[in-house]
Amino acid sequence: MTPKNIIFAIVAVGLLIIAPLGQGNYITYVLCSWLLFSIAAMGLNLTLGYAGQVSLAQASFMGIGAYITALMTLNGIHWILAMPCAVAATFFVGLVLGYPALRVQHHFLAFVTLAFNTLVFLAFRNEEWLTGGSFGLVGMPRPDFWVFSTMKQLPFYYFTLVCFLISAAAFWWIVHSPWGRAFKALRENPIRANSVGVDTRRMTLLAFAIGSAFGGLAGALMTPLVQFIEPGSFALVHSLKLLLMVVVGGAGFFFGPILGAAIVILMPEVLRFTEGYYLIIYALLVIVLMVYSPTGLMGLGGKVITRFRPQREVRKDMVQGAQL
Amino acid sequence: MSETILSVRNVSKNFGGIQAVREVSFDVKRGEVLGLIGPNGSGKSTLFNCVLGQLKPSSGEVHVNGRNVAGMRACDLNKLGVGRTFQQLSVFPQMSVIDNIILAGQEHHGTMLSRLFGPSDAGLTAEAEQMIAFFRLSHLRDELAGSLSYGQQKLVDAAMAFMAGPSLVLLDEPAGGVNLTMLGNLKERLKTYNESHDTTFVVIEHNMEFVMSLCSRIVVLAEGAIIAEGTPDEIRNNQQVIDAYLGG
Amino acid sequence: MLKNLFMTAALAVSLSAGAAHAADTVKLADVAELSGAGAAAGAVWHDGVKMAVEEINADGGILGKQIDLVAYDSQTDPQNSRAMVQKAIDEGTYVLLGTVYSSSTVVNMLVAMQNGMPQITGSESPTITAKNNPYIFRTAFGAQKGLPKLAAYLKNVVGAENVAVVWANTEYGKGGHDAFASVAKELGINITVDIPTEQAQVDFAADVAKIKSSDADAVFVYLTEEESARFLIEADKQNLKLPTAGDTVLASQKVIDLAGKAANGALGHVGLTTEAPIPTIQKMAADFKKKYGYGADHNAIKGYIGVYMVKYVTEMIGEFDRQKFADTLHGLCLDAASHPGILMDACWDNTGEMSRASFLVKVVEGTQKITATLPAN
Amino acid sequence: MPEFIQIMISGLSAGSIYALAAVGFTLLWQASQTINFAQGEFVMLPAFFVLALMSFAGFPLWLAILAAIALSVLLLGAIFKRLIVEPMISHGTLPLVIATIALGLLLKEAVKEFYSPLGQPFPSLFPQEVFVVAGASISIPDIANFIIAMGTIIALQLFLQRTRTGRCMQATAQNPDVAQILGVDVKRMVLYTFLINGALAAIASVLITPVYLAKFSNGEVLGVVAFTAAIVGGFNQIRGALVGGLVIGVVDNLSAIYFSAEYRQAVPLILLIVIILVRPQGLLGTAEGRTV
Repeated sequence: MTPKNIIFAIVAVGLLIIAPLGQGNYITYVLCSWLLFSIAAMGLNLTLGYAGQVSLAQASFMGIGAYITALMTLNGIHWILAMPCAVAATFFVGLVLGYPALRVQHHFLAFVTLAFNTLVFLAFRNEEWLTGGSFGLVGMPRPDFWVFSTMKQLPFYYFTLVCFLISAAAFWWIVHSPWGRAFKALRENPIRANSVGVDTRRMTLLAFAIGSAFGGLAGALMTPLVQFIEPGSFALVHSLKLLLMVVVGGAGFFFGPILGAAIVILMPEVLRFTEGYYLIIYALLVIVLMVYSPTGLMGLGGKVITRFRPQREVRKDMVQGAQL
Repeated sequence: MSETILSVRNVSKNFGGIQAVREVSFDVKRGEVLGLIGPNGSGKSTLFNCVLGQLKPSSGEVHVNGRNVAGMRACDLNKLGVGRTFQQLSVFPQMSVIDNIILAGQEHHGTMLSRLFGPSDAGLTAEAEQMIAFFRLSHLRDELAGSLSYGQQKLVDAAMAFMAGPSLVLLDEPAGGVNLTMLGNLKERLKTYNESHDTTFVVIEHNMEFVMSLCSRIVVLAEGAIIAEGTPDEIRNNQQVIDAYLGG
Repeated sequence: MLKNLFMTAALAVSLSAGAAHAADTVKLADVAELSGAGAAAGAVWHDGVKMAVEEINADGGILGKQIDLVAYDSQTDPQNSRAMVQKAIDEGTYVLLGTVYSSSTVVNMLVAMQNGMPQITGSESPTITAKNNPYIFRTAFGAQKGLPKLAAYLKNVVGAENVAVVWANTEYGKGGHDAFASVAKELGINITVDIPTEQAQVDFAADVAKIKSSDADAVFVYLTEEESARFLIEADKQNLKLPTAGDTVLASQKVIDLAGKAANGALGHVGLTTEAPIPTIQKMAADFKKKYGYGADHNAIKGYIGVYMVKYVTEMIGEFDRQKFADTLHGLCLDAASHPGILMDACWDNTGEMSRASFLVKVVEGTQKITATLPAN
Repeated sequence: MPEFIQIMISGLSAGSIYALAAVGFTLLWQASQTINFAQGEFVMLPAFFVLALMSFAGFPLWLAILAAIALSVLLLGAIFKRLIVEPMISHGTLPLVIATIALGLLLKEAVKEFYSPLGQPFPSLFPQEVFVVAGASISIPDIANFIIAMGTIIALQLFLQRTRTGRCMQATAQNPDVAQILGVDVKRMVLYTFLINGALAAIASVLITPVYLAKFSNGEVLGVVAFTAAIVGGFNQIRGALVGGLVIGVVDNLSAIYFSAEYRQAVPLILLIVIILVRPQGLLGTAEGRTV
C-alpha cells in the first residue's frame, strides 16, 4: 500500500465511523444494508469482475447464509458460531456451482446460475418444515458480545461495519495476492493462464467458492439486521440487483461494487421527489451509463480524469472489462 | 551423449478416416533447437498438439522428461518443465508487463496457501525484472501488456514461456507477424537464452530464413509423415523437401 | 463512496428540517406497495387513503390540524417495507398506514411495535393479529374470520363434501389456504385436490385438468386478481362445471372485468364491496370513480376507512397521543351512523382484529349480486 | 387419459407461442450476440400498444393489431438496435446484458405508470368455441394460436432459406467477417434481424394476451420461458427454438400434474441445466455453431 492509499483508507474508515452519528434509525438501517450488500457485491466482483465467471446466483448464496444463520440462532446458537457455518456452507455450495463453469462459459454459465438461483428459491419456499416456507422465519435475535449488545440500531451498525472492514481487507488481500493475479489471468486469457501453470480448473472453482462465501457472510448479517427472512428476498431479481451493483459501480475495481451498492440502495431515496417515476429514471440512467461507460462509474471517473489529465492514452482494451 | 528431453515414438493420429499424422518418431536432446516444418496440412499442428498433450495420439506415445503426456492438462505439463508460446497474441492485456511475467513464474513457487498468505509477488519481482531486462523491455515494466506493440507482446509472450525455467520450450510460429527489426532481436534473444540456459526448443515456423538460422536440427513433415531430418544445410539441399514444398 | 455518504447526510438534514415545520399539520405516513408485484393493490389502497385525507382536510382536518400525507414505497419488498416504516417513524408520523401485502406487514409491524407506533394495515392474513402486537389494527377482518362463513356456506348451501383448493403459493395464499384447511377439517369437508400455484402464473391448464379429473364437487380459489381471472377463463374453457368459491378477490369487480363471461357463477364471501347496499359505501365508490377515473375496490375502501379511523379515534381522545390512540382503539366499536367515514359499523378487539358484517355474493351476468348479508362474527 | 390429452394440447398451444419469443431471442443472439433480458417485456408491451390504440385512437381491433406490429418493429426493433445495442456492441456482452435488464425494468415501469398497474382484459381474436375431443377440450383459439405460431416460424424459416436476403442474413449470423467479404451488407442484415424480432414479439403478444391478460409484470415469466426454450431447443437453430418452445410448454404442464405443483417451475430449469451441461448445442442444435 502506498502512503496515499493508507491515508485514504484511514479517512474512509473515519467517515464510516461517524456516518451514522446523529442520524435517525432509518438512515442507520440504510447504511447497514448498504454495508452488507457491499459485502455480497464484493464477492460477486471477485467471481465476475476479477475471475470473469458470470454468476447470476449471488442472492441465493445470501439466502443460504441467511437461512443457516437464522436456523442456528433461533435454536440458541450464538451468531459467532452460526456465521462461520454459513460462510463454510456457501463456500462449498459455491464450489459445486463452479463445476458447470468448467464445462461452459459466458451466457450458458449465466443461464445455469440463473436457474440455480430459482431452484434455491423454490427449495426455500417449498421446504416448509425447515425454512418456514413462504411465511419465512421471524424473530432472530441480534447477537450480544459480552457487554456489547447489538440490539439497538447504532451498535448494530458498528457490528456490521467491523464485518465489512474485515471483509474488505480480506478481499483486498486476495486480489493483491498471487491468487488475485491468477484470477485476473483466468478472466483475460484462460488458455494462456493454463499454459503458464495456473490450474484454471481449481482457480475457477475457488473464484465461485470465495465469491459465494462473501454472499454467505452478507446473508449471515442480513438475518440479525432484518430479523425476518423469507424466500422472496433471495429471488432471481435480487441477483440481478447485485449484478447491477457490480457493473454499475465498475466490475474489476476494488471500490466498484461498494459504490454500486450505494447507488442501488440510495437511488430510490435520491429520486424520491419524482414519486412513482424513480424506477423509470433509474433504469434510464443505467442504460445511459452503460452506453457511455461500460466499465461503470469507476470507469466513468477514470474517463473524466483522463480528459483533464491526458498523459496516458486511453487504451482500447481498457474498455473491455469482464466479458460474458 | 546428453539426455533426451522429448521423445516422440511412432505417433499416429486419425480424425475419422483421415490420417493426419503417420508413424512419426524423433527425439530431442537437451540444448537442441529443433525446427518442425512442412507445408500447410502436413500435420505439424496436429503433431504439436500431441506433444502438448492436447490431443491423444491414436497410437504411439509422446514422452517429456520420461513421462507420457497424453491427456495431460496444460498446467501440469507446464509444471513438468514445458513452456510454450502461442501463434496468436497471448498476453494478459489488462495486466502490467511485470505482472504478466510474475504470473508465469508464481505457480512454480511455494504452495497454494503460500500464494494466498505470502507476499503478493510470490518473491519473484527481482527474477521477473531480470527476465524483462533480458528481453529489453525494462522501460515498459509497468505498462499494460495490451498497450504494447505486436512485436513487444511477442517478446512478453516468450519471456513468460521462460519464466519458470523450463527444460523444453515449444515455440508456435514465433516469427509470424513480427517486423524485421523485431524479428532479429527475437531470434538473437532466443539464441542467447538457449546457449546460456541449455534449454531445449521445438519451433514450428513458416519463415524458412528464421528456422534455418535458429535451429540446429530440422524435421520436415509432409502428408503426416517425416520426409527428411537433418541440419539446416542438409534440409536446404534435400530434393524431397524442395519437391514437397514446390510440387505439393 | 464518500460522495454518497455526504448525500445521505445531506438528505437526513433536510428531512429533519422538514419535520420541524410541522406545527399546524399532523404527519400521516402511508407505506404501501407503490411498485413491484403488489403495485395493483398498493396503488389503489393509496388512492383510497389520499381521497380520505383530502376530504378530511377540506373539512377542517383532525383537531384543527391539516393532515400532511407522506407516501412511502415498499416496492413490495418486505425488507424495504421495514426500512420505509423505520423511515416514516424517524420522520415523525403520528400513525402509520399500510402495508397491504401480509408478507411486508408481518415484518414491518415489529418495527412499529418497538417504537410504540399504531399501525393500520390493509393485510388480511390471519398471522397478523395472532402475534400479540398491541399496535396493529386491521381495516378488514382476517381470513380466519371470513373463511368459516364461506366454508359453512359451501357445506350447507352448496352441499360440497369434496373440495379442490387452488391457492397462490405466497405468504398471502398460504395463509388463506391454511385457514381454509383448518375450517374444512372442523366442518368435515374433505380437501381432495390441493393445488399450489406460482405467483404471476399464467398457464392454469394443468391445474384445471387436475381438478376436472378429480372427484371434487366444489372448488375453493384463493388467488390474486389476475390469477383468479386466468383460472376462471381456463376453467370455463375446459368446461369445469363445479361451483367455484373464493374470498373477496374471486368475485371482485376487477376479476369480473378481466375474466368476462367466465366469471359468471363465481361465489365469493366479501368483507367489503362497492356493490354493498349501503349508501355510505356507494357514495364513497361514486366519489372515487369520479376522482380517479376507475372503480374502487376493497383495497381502496380499506385505505379510506383507515384514515377515518385515525380521525375518529384521535378526536375521541382529544390529543395526538400514540399510546392513547392504541389503547382507545382496542375494544372500540364505531357506528357508521355517527361516524360516516367508517362506512359500516365496525369493532376492534384487543389483538387489533376487527369484526364487521360481510356479504355473500355471486357473479350473475357480469355483475356482483349480493345473495346474503352475514352478521359480524 | 383425457387429462393427459388435455394438457398435451394446452401445452402445445402455449408452447407454440413461447416458441415465437424463443425464436426472436435466438435470432438476436445469432446476429449480434445480444442476450436480450428484456425479451419478456418485448412480448408484454405490444398488447398495450393494441389496447392504447383502441381506447385512445379508436382503432378497430384488426387495425390496432397491425399498427401495434408496426410500432413494435419500429420501437423494439429499429430503435432498440439503434439506441441501445449499436453503441454497446463493441463493449462486450456484459454491459449490454445490464442495459437490457434496465430496459426491461424501464418498459415494465413505464407501462405501469403510464397505462395501469392493474391487469387488463384483452379482446379475443377468435370465437371462443370449444370442441370436446376424446374427453379433452380444444378451443378455437388453441388451434388458431398453434397454426399462426407455427405458420409464422415456418414462413420465417422459408424466408431465411429460400430468399437471397434470408441467405445473406444466415451468412451474417454464421460469420459476419466472411459475409462482409462476400459483399453482404452486414449492418442491414443485423437490422433486419432486430425488425423480425420486433414483429415476432408483437405476434406472440397478440396471441398470448387474450388468455394471459395484459399486465405490466407478464414479461418476468415470459422472458425466462423464452430463453429456457431457446437453449433447450438449440441456440443456433430456428427449429431448435421451435421445438424448445413446445417442449417447455408441455413439460411445464406435465410436471404440474405428474410431478409436483410446488416444483413445477423447477422442472424446465433442471432440464435447462442438464441440456447445457450434457448437450450445450441444444436438442436440435449443431455443434459447430456453438459459441462457448
